[in-house]
Amino acid sequence: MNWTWFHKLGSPKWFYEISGRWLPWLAWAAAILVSVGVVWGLAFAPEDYQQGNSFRIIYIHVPAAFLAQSVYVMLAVAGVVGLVWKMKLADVALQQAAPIGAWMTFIALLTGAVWGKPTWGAWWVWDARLTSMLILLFLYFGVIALGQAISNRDSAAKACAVLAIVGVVNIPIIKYSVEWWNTLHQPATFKVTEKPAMPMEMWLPLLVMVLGFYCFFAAVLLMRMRLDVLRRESRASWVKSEIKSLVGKSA
Amino acid sequence: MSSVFTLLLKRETRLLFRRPAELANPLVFFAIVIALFPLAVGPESQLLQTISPGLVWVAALLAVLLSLDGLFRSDFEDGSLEQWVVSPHPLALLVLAKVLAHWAFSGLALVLLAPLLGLMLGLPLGAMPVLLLSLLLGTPILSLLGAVGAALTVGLKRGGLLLALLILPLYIPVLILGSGALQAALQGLPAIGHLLWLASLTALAVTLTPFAIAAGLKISVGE
Amino acid sequence: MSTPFLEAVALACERDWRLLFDKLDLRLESGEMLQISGPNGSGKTSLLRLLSGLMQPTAGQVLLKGQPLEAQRSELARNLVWIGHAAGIKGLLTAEENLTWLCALHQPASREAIWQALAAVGLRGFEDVPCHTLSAGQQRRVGLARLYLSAPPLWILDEPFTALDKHGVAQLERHLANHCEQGGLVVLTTHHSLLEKPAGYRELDLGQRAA
Amino acid sequence: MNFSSFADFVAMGNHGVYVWTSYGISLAVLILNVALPILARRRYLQDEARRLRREELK
Repeated sequence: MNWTWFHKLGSPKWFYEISGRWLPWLAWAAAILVSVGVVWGLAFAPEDYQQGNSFRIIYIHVPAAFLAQSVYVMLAVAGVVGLVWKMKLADVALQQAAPIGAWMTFIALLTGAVWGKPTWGAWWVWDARLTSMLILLFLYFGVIALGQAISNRDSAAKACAVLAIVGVVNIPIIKYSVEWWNTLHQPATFKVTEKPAMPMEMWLPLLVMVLGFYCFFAAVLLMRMRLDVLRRESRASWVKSEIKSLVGKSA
Repeated sequence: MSSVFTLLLKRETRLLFRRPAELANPLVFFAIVIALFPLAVGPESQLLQTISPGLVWVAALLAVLLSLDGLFRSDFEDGSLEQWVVSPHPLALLVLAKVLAHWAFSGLALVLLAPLLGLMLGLPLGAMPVLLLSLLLGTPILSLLGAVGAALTVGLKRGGLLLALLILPLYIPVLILGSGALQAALQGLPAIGHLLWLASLTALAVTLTPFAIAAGLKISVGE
Repeated sequence: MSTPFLEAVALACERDWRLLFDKLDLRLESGEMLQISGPNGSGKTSLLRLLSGLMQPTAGQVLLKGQPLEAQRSELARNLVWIGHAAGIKGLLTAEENLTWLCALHQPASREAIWQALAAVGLRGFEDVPCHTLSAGQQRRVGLARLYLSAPPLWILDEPFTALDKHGVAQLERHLANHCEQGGLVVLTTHHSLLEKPAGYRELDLGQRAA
Repeated sequence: MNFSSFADFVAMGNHGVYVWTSYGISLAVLILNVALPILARRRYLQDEARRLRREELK
C-alpha cells in the first residue's frame, strides 16, 4: 500500500495549502445547510402531536449532541495518530477540536434543559441522556484544562491524547451505567428523542441540520488549526513568506 | 522480571511504613466527611440510612482521590521515575506494583474502616458483606484510574485540583455500581449483578490502565 | 567509517517556544569523554536527556550502535547508567536499601558488592543510616556508588560533582577517566574544569554554538 | 408553511419562549465559535506586522 499520502498529510505546509482551498467550500456548505435546516425546521416541519412546537428544539439539540460525541471520539483518534505516528498535525487537531466539542456539548445541554421545561415541567431532570451529556462536558473540561496547564506544547498534546483515549474507553461504560442507573431510579420516563417513527417531513430537516453542523465543525476546526499551524511553524520559511503576504494584504 | 515486581512492592511498603501518618490521613478524611453529613442533614436515622450508600461511596471516592495526588510526586522529584524509565523493565509493570502497594495500604484500610462508619449511619448488619465486597472490588479501580491522572499531572506545580477535574468524571460508573449494589442490599434485593459488573471493571482496569499510567509518566518525565 | 557507539544526527530541541539548539551532530566512540558546557538555560540537561532517551527531540534522532533509540529501549537500558540532577535516592530508605533497589532495577548486585561500592565512595559505616540524615554530598555519593559496581559502558551524568568535597571531586574525576581508558564512554555536564582528562576528552560548548 | 400567520410563528403555540431562546443562544454560540478564531487570527497578524516592522527598523 502507498503511504505517501499519509505522511504528506502530516506536513504542515501541505495541510495549510489544501485547507485553504477547502475552507471556503466548507464554510459555504455549513452556512447554506444550517440556514436551510433552521428555516425548514422552524417554519415548515409539522408540529409534534404530543409536544407541539417545542419539539422544534430537536433540530439543534440532536445535531449538537451528535457532534459533541463524535468530536470526543475524534479527539481520541487524533490522539492515537499523534502518539503512534508522531504526527504534529494530529496534536494540533486534538487541541483545537476540544473547545469546539465543549461548546457543542454546552449547546446540547442548554437546549436539552430548555426543552425539558415544557416537556417535563422542570429545567433540569436527571434524564440519562442529559446526565451523560453533562459528564461529557466535564470530560471536555478535563482535556482543555490539562492542555492549558502544561506549558510545553508537545507534552501537553501527548498528555491530552492519553487522557482522551482513556476517556473514550470510558465513555461507553459511563453511558451504559448512567442509563442503567436512570432506569433503576425513574422507570419508564418519557423519552424525548426516541420517537418510534418520525415522519419524513420531520427527519429530513434534521438530517440537513446534522450535515450542516458537521460542516460547521470542519470549517471552524480548519480555521483554528490553520492559525495554530502558523504559530507553531513560525520559524519555517514558508510561514514567514505567508505571514509577510498576509500582513501586506491587511496593511 | 517478577522479582523486580515483588522488590518494588517491598520497597513501597517499607516507604509507606516509615511515614505512617500519611497512611492515616485518607482514613481520617474519610471518617470526617462521613461525620459531616449527619451534622448537615440532621440525625434522623431513617434519612441517614437511605442516603448512606451514596454517602459512603462519595466519601470513599474523595478519600482515594485525595491520597492519589502525591502518588508519584516524590518519585518524580527525587529522580526515581527517571530511573524507572531508563530501566530495562516495562514501565507498566513497575507502575502496577506501585499502585498495588498504594492500594493495599490506603484502599484496603478504607475498606476495613467502612463497616464501622456504615454502622454509625445506620446501615443494617445484613448489608455489611455487600458494602465490604463492593468497596473491595471498586477501590482498586479508583486507585488505578486516579493513578492515570496523577501520572499526567505529576510535573505540574498545582496538580491537585486538576487531578480531581480529570478523574472524577471517570469515577462515575464505579460510583453508580458501588452505591447501586449497596442500595439493592438495603432493599433486600440481590446485589450480585452489580458486584459482578464491578469485578469485570476491576479486571479491565488492572489490564488496561497500567499502560495509560506508564504513557502518562513517560510524558511527564520527558518534559 | 565504523558506526559509532552513540550518535546524534541533526538534533534539535525546543522548549516553550525557544530553540535551545538545532542541527546538532555528535559522534561518540568508546573511550571518549564528552563534557557539555554552556551557560544556564543553554540546553545542557536537555541534551543529556535526549541522549539517554528520556526526552524526545523536536527534530533529528539519536542512534545507539547505528540504530535509533526508540527501537531498542532494552538495549539502551543494558548499556546505560543515567544519573540526573536527582539520583533517585529516597530519604526514608537507608543507603544500602537505596543502592540495592537501584541495582535491582538495572543490574542486580550482591550485598558484598554494594557494601564495597559504598565503601569506595567513602560511606563505610553509613550503610544503615536513613539517607535524609546524610549531608547533600553524602547523598550524592550514594547515587554515584552505582558507578563503582560492575557498570554498563555508557555513563550519562548530569552535574555529578555538585555538593562533593574536594577529595570527592578528585576521586570521581579519576574514576571517570579510568572508565574511559578501559573503553567506557562518559557524557557529563559540569561547571568546573576537569583536572584529570582521559585521552579521548572533548568539550562541547552549547553557548558558543548558539552565538 | 406550517403556520397561518407571522404572529403564530412567533408564538409557536405557547412554546415560543423555549424555542426562540434555544435557537437564539445556540446561534450566539455558533457565531462566537466563528468569531473567536477570526479575531485571534487578526490579532496574531497585527502582532506579526509589528514584529516585522521592528525588524526592518533594526
